[in-house]
Formats: sequence, structure tokens, C-alpha cells
Amino acid sequence: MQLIHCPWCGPREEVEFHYGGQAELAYPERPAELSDQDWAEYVFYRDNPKGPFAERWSHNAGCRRWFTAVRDTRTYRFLGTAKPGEPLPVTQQREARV
Amino acid sequence: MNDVTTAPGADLPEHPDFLWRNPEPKKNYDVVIIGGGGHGLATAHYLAKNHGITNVAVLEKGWLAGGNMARNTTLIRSNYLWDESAAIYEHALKLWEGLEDDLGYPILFSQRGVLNLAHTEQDIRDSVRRVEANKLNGIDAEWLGPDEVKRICPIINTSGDIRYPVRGATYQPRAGIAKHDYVAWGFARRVDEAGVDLIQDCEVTGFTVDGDRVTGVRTSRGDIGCGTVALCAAGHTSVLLDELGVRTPLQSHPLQALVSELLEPVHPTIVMSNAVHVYVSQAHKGELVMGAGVDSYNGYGQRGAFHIIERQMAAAVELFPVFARAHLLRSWAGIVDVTPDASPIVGHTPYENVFVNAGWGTGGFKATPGLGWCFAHTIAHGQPHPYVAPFSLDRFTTGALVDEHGAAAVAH
Amino acid sequence: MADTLFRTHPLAHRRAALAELSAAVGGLSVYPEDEVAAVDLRVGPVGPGGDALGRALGTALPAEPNTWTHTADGQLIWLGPDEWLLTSAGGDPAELERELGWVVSAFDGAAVDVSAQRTSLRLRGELARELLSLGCSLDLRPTAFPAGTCAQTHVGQTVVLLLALGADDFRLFVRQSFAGYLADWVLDTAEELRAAPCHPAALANLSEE
Amino acid sequence: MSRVHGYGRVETGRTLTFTFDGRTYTGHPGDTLASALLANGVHLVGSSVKLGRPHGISAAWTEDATALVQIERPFPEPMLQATTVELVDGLVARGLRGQGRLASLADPARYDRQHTHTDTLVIGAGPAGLLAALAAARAGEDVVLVDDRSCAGGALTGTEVVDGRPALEFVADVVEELARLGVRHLQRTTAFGQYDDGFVLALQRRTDHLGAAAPAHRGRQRVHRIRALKVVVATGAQERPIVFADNDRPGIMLAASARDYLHRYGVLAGREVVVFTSDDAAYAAALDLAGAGSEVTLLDVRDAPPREWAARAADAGVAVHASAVVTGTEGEQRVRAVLARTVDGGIRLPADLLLVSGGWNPVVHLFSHARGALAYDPELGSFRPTSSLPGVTAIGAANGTLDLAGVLRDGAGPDAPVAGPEPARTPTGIVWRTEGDPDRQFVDIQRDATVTDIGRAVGAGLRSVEHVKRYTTIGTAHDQGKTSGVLASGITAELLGARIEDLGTTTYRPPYTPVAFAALAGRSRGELFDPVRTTPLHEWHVAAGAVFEDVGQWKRPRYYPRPGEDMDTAVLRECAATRSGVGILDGSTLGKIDVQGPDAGVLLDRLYTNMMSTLKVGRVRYGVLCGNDGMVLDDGTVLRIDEHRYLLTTTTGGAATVLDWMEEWLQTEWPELRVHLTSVTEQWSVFPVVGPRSREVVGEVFADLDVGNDAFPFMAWRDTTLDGVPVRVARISFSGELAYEVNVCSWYAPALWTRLLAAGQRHGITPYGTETMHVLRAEKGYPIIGQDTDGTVSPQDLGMSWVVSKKKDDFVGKRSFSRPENHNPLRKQFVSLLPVDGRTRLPEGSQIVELCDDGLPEPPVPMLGHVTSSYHSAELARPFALALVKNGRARIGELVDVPVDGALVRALIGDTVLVDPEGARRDG
Repeated sequence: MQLIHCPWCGPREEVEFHYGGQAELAYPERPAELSDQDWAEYVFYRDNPKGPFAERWSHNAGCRRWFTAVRDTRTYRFLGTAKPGEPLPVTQQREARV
Repeated sequence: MNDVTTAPGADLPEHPDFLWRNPEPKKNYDVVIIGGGGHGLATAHYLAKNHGITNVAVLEKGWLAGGNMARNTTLIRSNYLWDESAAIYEHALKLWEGLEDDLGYPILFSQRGVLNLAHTEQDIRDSVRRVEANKLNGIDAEWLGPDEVKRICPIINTSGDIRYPVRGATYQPRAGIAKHDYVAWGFARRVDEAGVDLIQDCEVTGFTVDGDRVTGVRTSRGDIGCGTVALCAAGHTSVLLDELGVRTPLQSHPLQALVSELLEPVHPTIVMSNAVHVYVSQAHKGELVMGAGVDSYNGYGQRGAFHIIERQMAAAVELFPVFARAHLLRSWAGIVDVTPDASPIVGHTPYENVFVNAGWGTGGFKATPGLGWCFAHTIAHGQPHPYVAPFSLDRFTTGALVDEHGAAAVAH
Repeated sequence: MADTLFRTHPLAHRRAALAELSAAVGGLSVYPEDEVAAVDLRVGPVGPGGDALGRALGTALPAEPNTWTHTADGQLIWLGPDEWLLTSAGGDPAELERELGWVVSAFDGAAVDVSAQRTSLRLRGELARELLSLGCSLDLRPTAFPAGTCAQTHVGQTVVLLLALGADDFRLFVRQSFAGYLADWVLDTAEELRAAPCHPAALANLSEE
Repeated sequence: MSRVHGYGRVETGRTLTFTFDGRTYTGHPGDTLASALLANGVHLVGSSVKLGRPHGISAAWTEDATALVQIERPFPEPMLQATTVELVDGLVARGLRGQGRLASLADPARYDRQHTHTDTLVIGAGPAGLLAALAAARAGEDVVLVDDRSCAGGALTGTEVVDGRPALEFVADVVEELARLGVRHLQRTTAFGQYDDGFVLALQRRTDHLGAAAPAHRGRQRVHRIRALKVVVATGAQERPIVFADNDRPGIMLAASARDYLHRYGVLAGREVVVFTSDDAAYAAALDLAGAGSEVTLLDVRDAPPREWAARAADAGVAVHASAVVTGTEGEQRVRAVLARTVDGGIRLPADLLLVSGGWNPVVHLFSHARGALAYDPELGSFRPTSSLPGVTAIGAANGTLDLAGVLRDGAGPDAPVAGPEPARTPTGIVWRTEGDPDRQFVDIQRDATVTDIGRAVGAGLRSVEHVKRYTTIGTAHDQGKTSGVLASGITAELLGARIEDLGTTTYRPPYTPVAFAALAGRSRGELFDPVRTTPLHEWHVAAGAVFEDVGQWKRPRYYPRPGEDMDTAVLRECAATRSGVGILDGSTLGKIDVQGPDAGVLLDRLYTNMMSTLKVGRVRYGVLCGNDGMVLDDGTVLRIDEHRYLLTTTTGGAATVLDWMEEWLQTEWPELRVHLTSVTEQWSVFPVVGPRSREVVGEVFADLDVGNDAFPFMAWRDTTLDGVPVRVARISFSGELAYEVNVCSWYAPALWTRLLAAGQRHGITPYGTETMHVLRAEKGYPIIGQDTDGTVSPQDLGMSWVVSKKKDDFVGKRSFSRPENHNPLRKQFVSLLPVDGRTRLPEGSQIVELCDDGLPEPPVPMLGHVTSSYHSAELARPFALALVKNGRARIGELVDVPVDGALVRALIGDTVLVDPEGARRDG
């Protein structure tokens, strides 16, 4: 059971939070102009790295605010959290893929 | 002193004196299967048996069948909602029914039936829908009322005054359990006999690529050339495909399970409840084997959060009051690879000689022989077997999903 | 027919059981509180909107997360970075919403009457923290959760807005539909705190140390 | 009796009576079942699982692998270790062969959990843990100390000297000071799992040891969920046996355990004792037992036994054989003789107790749970922590420190109290097994798993300890390999010719010791298993005799049967009353979201498939929400309250999901939008007043409201007041009837409900439940999201293209509508089905097939779709259904078959709207 640091409310138990998957996925500017494949990538495809991963979390049972966290998917350890608009707390995933 | 006369598990068969060689990898193989779990081994088995392809290596980064195969709760059933799912799982179930003979290995396949409980009006609708679909697909299935549920599994609390009373259940009599290690080792022994090299402690770290073909794999035990690559790496598929620059809509999540101590038989079947999130069977030696839902976040850690276990225990005691003083003996987690529609991805990749098999979520074990059969066919013919064709990657582009969430959000 | 529409407290049916509990357990008092007007306020915390709202309320908005302040007849409670709950014992909900809505709308804010959305349960006495610790994962040590702090968190399996009013004095706002559950949870959990009708030797042994 | 005068800490002044395997014995408070059995000379406790070999008591605490018992009274509990069951009066137990038995009744005991936060958690109240706790407490830290035994002191027997006084006096002093310093000190509390961020779970046994005096209202066991900034693992070490032939007989025990029985319980476990050791610690056991009156012979594997210990042994009359190993034992129900090889050749030593010590295994489980790395230490012959783990330290024997002085230093640092002089330690001889018949050398005694089994595994080609574990089942029994795990690694390495360092050990996983399911369930049982949500009218519904339905966590009235009515009758009555007169529903569970801000309309336009920004103040619009995949997520009505304010409703089940989902879009995608979302689900109670007489009822109650059709048309809302209380009335119809949804602040819900009922009395106003609501809406073809849809249904599939805006450039899900599959002509579409016989109600969930005149063909039979809703209609005087059917709208007027209970029911595909297709009633 993790202790997750909500950027506003501070450390709270994992059960107060909702996981939102990969962070930094922008809604396409003009979906109508995307190919079916590109649209499918936006809707369904997510990174799945083994290592640091930038994710969305929402402090559901608390302040109801969404924030970004970088978490290591091997150890589950949170490397940092950030409010929306703030830079990512830690450099994240694609190290292995760029 | 005590009145037990037959020892629990005394009738469990011994393992054979020889299982497999531990060969050094060769320079080249016709087919390299990445992942020495149930699916990799079954694929190798049917490649040899059905297609005569034996110049094959199965590369396993740890110990053979040490991933989800060693961590699952061994439930086998085919009562899936959609035709596409029902077809592959039923194909698997039929193979399970003959697998002990095929492998010459006592896999302890025990067809004790599965009850999927319904607690709400919507559960009942979903259950009837699935039962009726199963019947039309030739799969044994029935809808049972609470009294019949009680008859099949007397320890279920079917009284009306619990928080979510049991309103009935679907029942598939042919469903069952098998002993996972025995299954893996049965396949492994056959595969080894056929001349396939099982290579453990051999982690694939990269690929050598020539245009749209992969010519070899880089491993912790050296480079290995290959004609065809077959990915059977479950939760690690994304990591491997990332090396090839191929994206898949897979997410890896921890999935926990647990066992109790050995108990005198009380639980003759398998019970699953989606609404209260638990499923239970009693294994051959008497331990209660239980699982729950997946942990919400991505993880490769083979462990999960304890509140999931606590919730699962609450559900178990709610449904089976006599379990109150059974004891949690050991808990563990596997890494399940989940797709957006809760159905697998099997078939082509952008590389012409690389085939993928992943995304089985909680259904991997039960599909083992069926997938092995169909994936071997796919590799041998270069074209998806009809049973796996609906599970191509391009369904996410066309929208032709096989969405098993709705009526079968039932994990496992 | 009555002349005015009467109010019904969501915990009316638990009042007697809670009173019995409070009488039976020394060091614990639990009771449903009277309804108060409550308005959910949304406005940017820093800048003219927050200032204007503060002026209207006669007190600055608590900017520190997990804190609350007194107002003339109620409380101003931090709910989120741009969200507060204002309670008012004497206020008229609709009027309050209208007046504050008029203030915050000029700053793209919002004011919503949520008077009946939640109800509150008061928990007092030296055993109050002990009771909460049986179902709340927060660090409730007096140093970590002193008077003036608040938190939205779980008690049992429901979300509450928990306020420390004093050293051994808590208010639990709970969504009205979950209020019965929370009261039942308190009643069940407080069994632990009842004097043990048992052998004195056993009592001595029950001390955990 | 083998109770020795002058030893032990049990309360000999009080006698407890208990029954084991049908015979009655006595013991004392402070005994465990195992110590009481040994005190009564009972060594045979159970038998092995596979071979049925007799098993006794082989240790004194949780490491015991053999003495498994079933408790029958006071309440049946399967498979406990006799060594950990505290004796109480009236205890009834029996020995086990492998399987425990569950009670046939529910457990009446209560269980709970408690959250504790602390600066430092110390696990283990042995000398190291006590001193660590003391140091932290003295430094002003908040400290929690947990220990699994009934009292503090750990492995201290009382013979040691600390700080110049007997060790247990020292312990008592520390315990007292800890209490003074406010340390929360819990005995009988086993830390069983360590998770992330200093999170430790510990099980406290609170009442069992009180026997009949246990207060029933108090939790029997409590799971402590402890969050600590620092965790100190001071869990000690467990003695490691040495494997030899017939090492599983009753009367064979770990050496330190025999000391424990003597000093803790005053029980001398044998009179003729052989001690077999490769470690110094067993000398203390030999000397203590000799001092208590036993004849003791000591066999030391090592060629050079520790000089000082050997001298003490000689003084005590204990014969010491160096370079000696046990090769076998004799005796059936208890060991009778020990066979050994000494430098003088094979000998046979008569014995009623054989003590074994092969060194020590640090208890690293809790450290390892938290991903602390372990490595093999060749001096210990075991695995110990190597890495440091943030916030977690292992000290004392848990970290491989075995001498008392060192342990005290581990706990207290340089200022540690002084330990009395001990003989210097001679290195442990690392011996996994002796020579002898490997078929009878048991590695995992509980599983009857032998050296032969490991040999077979290795011969079969297995190279990993995990494979060997699975092949042999070693380490999978009740004790989870506490004594066998390291041995198995050692013997496997030996047989493979590999290094144990390279082979490693199997993974330690929670729980450290078994935990009852009910303890983990805690208070989440019965009604508290999951919260029950109720509306303000719940008590009214109960009094009215409503039958409730679970909808998510809500309890909703499904119907209100009158005496003698079943559901069908009641629902037909409720439907007829509503369609012909007036009915009233408690619709308060509907999700409600207040949307405010200048960009409210923009947000709604992006989320709903239709246009919401054009809605006029005072009007209502129905809307559908889709996911990115273009499938229907939820639906509901939208009221425009003013220029910058809307009120949305969602389905009952979708309320939380929709609000979270909208917040996600707003906060993560469009934070620039000036909009705020607030849940007002419980703020407003909602009562649809439905039926041709609804206008009279609503008009009568709200005298200030013009309810005429012109002033107040369909899909409009109006504010009014009643006795000064604001009320919002909306003309929304989910039934196709003239209807007014009355919204009021929930404080006044019961009062207003009562007013409406009173006003409706002369019109026969009829409260109706969800079942009637479903029938009425189905007659109108209104889908219920989640019942008629399953996440694979688009608005177009529902026949709702009219709700999908053509004007908007984009909204969530729009792009997915143009994917190829969305234009598949064989997509399933929403239609009605009328059973041709006019009698059969098609079961919901039924599958639909093409007409088959000759009965169903062999499977697989292609399916066309399924029945999503099905009812008997009072209005139509016949059953009807809604269904999703492939290409259904093009097939209206065609017949299909529906298999029901082995027969085929023929049904006609029709349009979804079966009642009042023109909408005259609704609009009237």
C-alpha cells in the first residue's frame, strides 16, 4: 500500500486515489483530420514502460484534483508528483526508446 | 489420534525422473519463441506435433514457466460471451480434455464446474445472456437459481439478508482446474523430447533487423539467429516490442492471488463473483485458492497492494461464512497484460516474420493449449488461424473490438 | 396539513442509538448535528476573486490545504486549491448561494448550495481519536491533526470531510446518502470502546501493553 | 509429568483443564498447548501429510513444522501450531494429518483494524528490539513496539546477565521505562507483512488467551496498519536443523526450543537427551537440560568443539563427542535411540529427546517483503540483509548478530548495557545433512519431502530453487519453509555442484505467519461489507413495504406490493395507475452535477453529442455522453439554469463516473475553460409525478406555479416555492406520460413527498418503484444505459442519430463514428421484439436467432443479438421486449426466433416506441 503525495493534500493512502494512466496525452487538435490508425493510437495505445512512467492520478477521495506523477513501474515507487502545468518532477520514461 | 485415513494429496502423482535437457543455445533456429511460459511451451509443442517444426528454441529470461504460469489460479473455463472468445476458449477446453493423454503427464485436470454468481438484476441479465450465447455456441452452460447454487456448493451463503444476496449463477460443468506446474512441465518435457531447445536464464535484450524482417535476437546468452520470432512474453511484450519500435495497446498490471492452508474438502466447485470481487476453488491437496481483480496501476513488480487482498477476504467471508477462520498462508502476484477490450492480441506485427501473442489479461492459463495450437498454426502458415484471426492488432483501428468487459468483466 | 414544510434529519433514526452509545461509553459522545446552510465556493485563491470573497465573508480564505477558519456563524473549510465549503448556522441556503454567487461570478467562480448534500456527525471525547483510528488512515496524532485542520478522506468505506474542532472534538461531514452507513459503522466500531462486561482479570489483560 | 520445579514462568497456582485427541489433561496459565502436552509427556501430536509418519513437537514457536492441531473448542479453527496456541480452560484440540477442518457455522467473533502512525516501529521485543525502542523513545520519538509472543524478552531465557542483573529483570525494567515514555507496546502482535513507505501490517491476538473471560463485544483479533518513518526489524533468528535419516520422529526438537520449554514453561522435554549440533548455542541447551536433571550427550559435527563450552559441559557431566554426526534414529511414536557416527565408529545412544542445532537463520522475512536484498553469508550458513533499505534497518539476530553483547550493541549503540561474559563463539559448522538413507532424510518434514526428492528434481533437469521447490513441494506447507528453505537451497546446491550463493533462495512473501481470513475482512462484514446508500425517503419506503433493489450501493424501492401481490401483479397495478391516473417515484438517486462558469456551454458542447450551448434558460434537453471510442457512456437531462449555469442529471449508477470523467477532461485537457463542476446529487431530492392527473396534483401543491401547457411546456423547468422553500419543477418524462419532476432540497424531501401524496390521494396517486419505471420507459423505447447498452453500443445503434450533432466540429467520441466498424451494416441496433404468441415474456438476456422452422440447428448457431429488456405491459396487455439485433432497424416487420427453456419463441421485430408514438400524452 503506497503513500501517495497529493500535491495539495499531502501524503495519503493509495485507496484515496484514482489511477488515470499515461500522462501528457493531448487531445488531438483536429480529430477529424486524423487517420483511423492515428485516432486509434490516441484512443487505445499507451506506453507501458518498465521503469519510470509519467501518469495521471486523481485524489478522488480528497481534493478531487488531477495531478501528474512519475512512478517506477518496477518498484512502484513514486519519484515525484506535480500539479497540472508544472514540469514533470523527474525525467521519465522514454530513456530506453528514444 | 486423528481419524483421517487417506492422506490429502497422497494420490498426487509423482513427477517423472526426467523433464528436460539444459542445452547451450545454437547459432540459429527456424523459430525462436520468446517466453518460456505456458503459451511459449504450448506453441512449441504444437509446432512440433502438428507442423513438424522442431528446430525451435524457447528462450526464457528466468526459470521455465516462472511467470504468470507459476502465479495463476489455474481456472479453466470457456463460457465467454462473444463468439470469437468462446471459439478459442472452447477449442482450448476441448484440448484440455485430452491433454493428459497427449502429454503423457498427469496434469490433474479436474472438471468440477464453475459458478459465476449473480447478485443484481443486471448480473442476472448478463448471466442469462452469456448462458444463452454459450449454449448456441455449443458450450455447456446453465442458469441456476439460488437453491441450485446451494445444492452444487452448499457452503455459499444464499440467504437473502446479506449485503448482496446471491440471486443465482451461471454454471459451466466442464470448467475445472489443473495443476499449473504439471501442465508446464508436461509441455516442456514433450517439447524437449521433440528436440526443441529450452533455454533458461536467457533474456532477450534486442533484435537484429533487416528491413521488415528480424534476423536474430540479442540475448544475455549471446546472439541467436532466427527464421521466425514468436512473442509469448505476456506482461513483458511491450518492453520487447518497444525494441522493435512497434506499439501495442497493452498495459501491464499486477494481479494478486493467495492460498490458505490445507483444509478438508468443503468446496466442490469453482465460484466466481464479479460483484463482490472474488473467486475461489479448493485445490487437490485442500488449499483454498483465491484471486481478485487486478491492481489499478501499471506494474512489473510481481506484487500488489494489500488492500486488494483485504477486500477479497471480506468478499470471501461474506459469501462463505465458514471461511472466517481459514488462514491466508501465502499471497503473490503476477503481471497481466491487459488490452482495451479485455481480449488478446494474436497475429501479425509490422515485421513480416514476427508474430505476437499477448494481452490475455486474466485468461492466459485457460487458453494455453488452444492458443498454442492456433499460434503454432499461425507461425507455420504465416497466416492467423481462424480462431485467432479476430484478435488482430488492427481491430483497434477499425473498431471491431471483441469487448469482453461488458458481460465478462468477470476477471479470470 | 402542516403550515410549513418540516425538515427531516438524515440520521433521525439513528439518534437514539447514538445517544445510548454516548451515555454508555465514558469519553465518547456522538451525535448528529443540526443542519446548517452550506455553499461550495470556487474561485481562484490568489488575486481579486479570492480577495473579494474574503471581504464578503469577513475573513480571508484559508489558503493552507487541510485547514479551516471560523466565520461569524459557521466555518470556511479548504476543500481544494480553488474550492471552499462555507457553512452558516443561521444563513438561508438560497440567499447565501445568491449573494456569494454574485461575488464570485465576477471572477469566473461558482457558488453552489450544497446544504443538504452532506450532513454532519459530531464526535467528542478522549476516545474520539481512538474510534476514528479504527477506520481512518490519516495520521490523527494531535501534533499532526490539531484543531483547525481538516481533511477529506475515508472513514470506514465512505468519504468524509473531517474537521478537528478541538483537542478531542471532531466534526464529520458525510454525504447524506452515506450518513446511515457512517452512523452504523460508528455504532459497530464503538463496541470496542464499551466497558467490558466481563471478568476483571480479563480486563487487566486487555490492556495491550 | 515433566514439569520441573523452580523453572518456568507459568502460573502453577492455577490449573487449566484441556482435551487433546479425546484425553483430558491439565496445564497452567502461561502454557501453550505444546508446552502443556510436553508437560503431560505427550510427544505424539499428529502425522505427516503424505506418508502418515508420526509427528511430534519440534520447536517452541512459529518455526515449528510438525505439531499442527485442529482446535474444536471454544470454536473450530483449522491448522494451528500447538506451539502458538495459548492454553485456556476447556480448550479442545486434536492432532492433524495435513488438513484442517473449517467450522460448519459462521464465526461469531468480531475482528477489526486500527491505523497507527509513528516515528519508529520496532518489530520484536527481544533484547535488540527493546533497546532500539528505548533509544528512540528516549530521543523523544513516537515509538511503537510489537512482538509476537505473550511477553517481551525474545530469546532471552533468564539465565543471561545484562547490566549486572538477571536478563529478565533487565527486560522488565526496560518494559517499564518504555511504558513511562509512552511507547505503544503490543505483545501477542505479529508483524506479518511489510509494504511500501514504512507500512507494516501486524496481527494482534486480543482475546483468545482470556478463555471464557474474553469479552464477546471486543474484537478477537486486530490488524494494525502501522505507518512508520523508520522500521526496525528486530525479529531475531530461528535455529536451523540438520537433516539426517528419520529426523522427523516425535522427540526430535530444535535445541533452543528445549531451552525455551524449560525456562519459559518449566517443562523438561526429555530425560535422556542427545544434542546434535554444529553450533555453540546448543551447548547452552545441553547444560541447561543437564542442570534440570537430564542425562545429556552432545554430538558436535565440528572437529574442534568450542573449548570453553566443552569444559563447562564436562563439568556438568555432559559427554561431548567431536566430529560426530547423527545418522539415524529409532522409535515410532517417540524417538527411542539415536544412531551416530563418531570418531570411534557407529554408536547407538538411547534417548527420549534428540536436540538439533545447525546454526541460525536470521528472520529476514519482513525485511525481504519490502524488497530488501538478501545475500548468502557463508559464516552464518544462511541469508541475511545486505543492502540498506530507505527507512528500514535489520538489527540483532535478524541481521546475523548472534552474540548477546553484539545484539545489545545493535539495539542501543555504543552505550549498550553490558552482557554477562559468554564463551567466545566458534564458527558454526555449515552442514545441511549427514550421511544416510536419503529416502528417510526429511528436508521439509511437513511435506514428507526428502533429500531423494531433491535428488530426483535435480536429476530431472531442474536447476532453479523455484523449480526444485515446486517439484518437491518443499517450503509450501503451513510453515512456509521457515526451517526447510535454506536447507533446501543448500542441499540443492550440493547436488548440483553449484554454489548456494548463486542459487539463492525462494522469495519471501507476506504473510510471515498465517492470518485468518476474517481478521483481514475486519469490520467489512454483513451490512458493513459495502456501504448502503439511501435516499431521504428510505424510512418511508420501508414503512410502505417496498421491496428493494440494489443499484450500485443504493437501495431503491423496486415495487410496493400490497398484501397478496407478487411482483408482476404489483407492477401491473403501478403501471396502470400511472398511465391512467398518477404515479410518483423517488428518483433522488439520479446523479446531479452543477456546471457553472462562462465556458460551461463550451465544455458541455465538447462532451455531449448534441449542442447544449444553444439551450435556452428555462429549458431542458436530453443528452448523450460517449467515450473516446464513440460508445455510449451515460445519458441524462440538462437544464439551463442561467446564462452561465447548467444542471445535469446522470444515471444512478453513472453519477460518480461521469463527474470524475468530466473533471478529468476539464482539469487535464481543457484547464483554460472557466467552468466549475459540483456534485449536487444529494442536495436535491427528485420526485417524478407522472400520469394524466399529474397536472392536477402538482398544480394543487404549488399554487404559485402555472402548470398549464402553454406557460409550462414539455422540456421546460420552473422555480417556485412552497412555504418559503424553493422548489424546482421540470417537465421531463421518462415514461411518455405527462410528468413533472419535482426537485427540492433534501432536508424537505419527506415533507414534500407527503404533501404530494396527500394532494394526489383523490386521484389515486400510486408510489411506484424501479420496475414500473423500467416498464413505462421501455414501452416508449427509452434505453437504460447499462441495461440496454453494454459499452459496445453507439448512439446510432440506439437509433439516436437525432442526438448526434451534425453542426459541431467535434465532441468526444465523434471521430470514432467514422471508423469502418461503425458502418458495418451488421451492427446491432435497438428495436422492440413482440412475442408472436402474445403470452411469453422473453427472459432478459435471451439470444436471438434467425427463424428455424425445424428447430435449432447444431451449434454453433449464429446469433443476431439479444433481449436487453423485457416486461409485461399493462397498457398493451401483452409482453414485449427491447433488443439489440443485427441490422435490426432494416428488419422491422420480420420474424426471428428466441430460444427459451429449450423451445423457440417466435417474435416480431418492431420499432422501439410501442406506446403513444406521437408523444401526445407527454406533450399534453
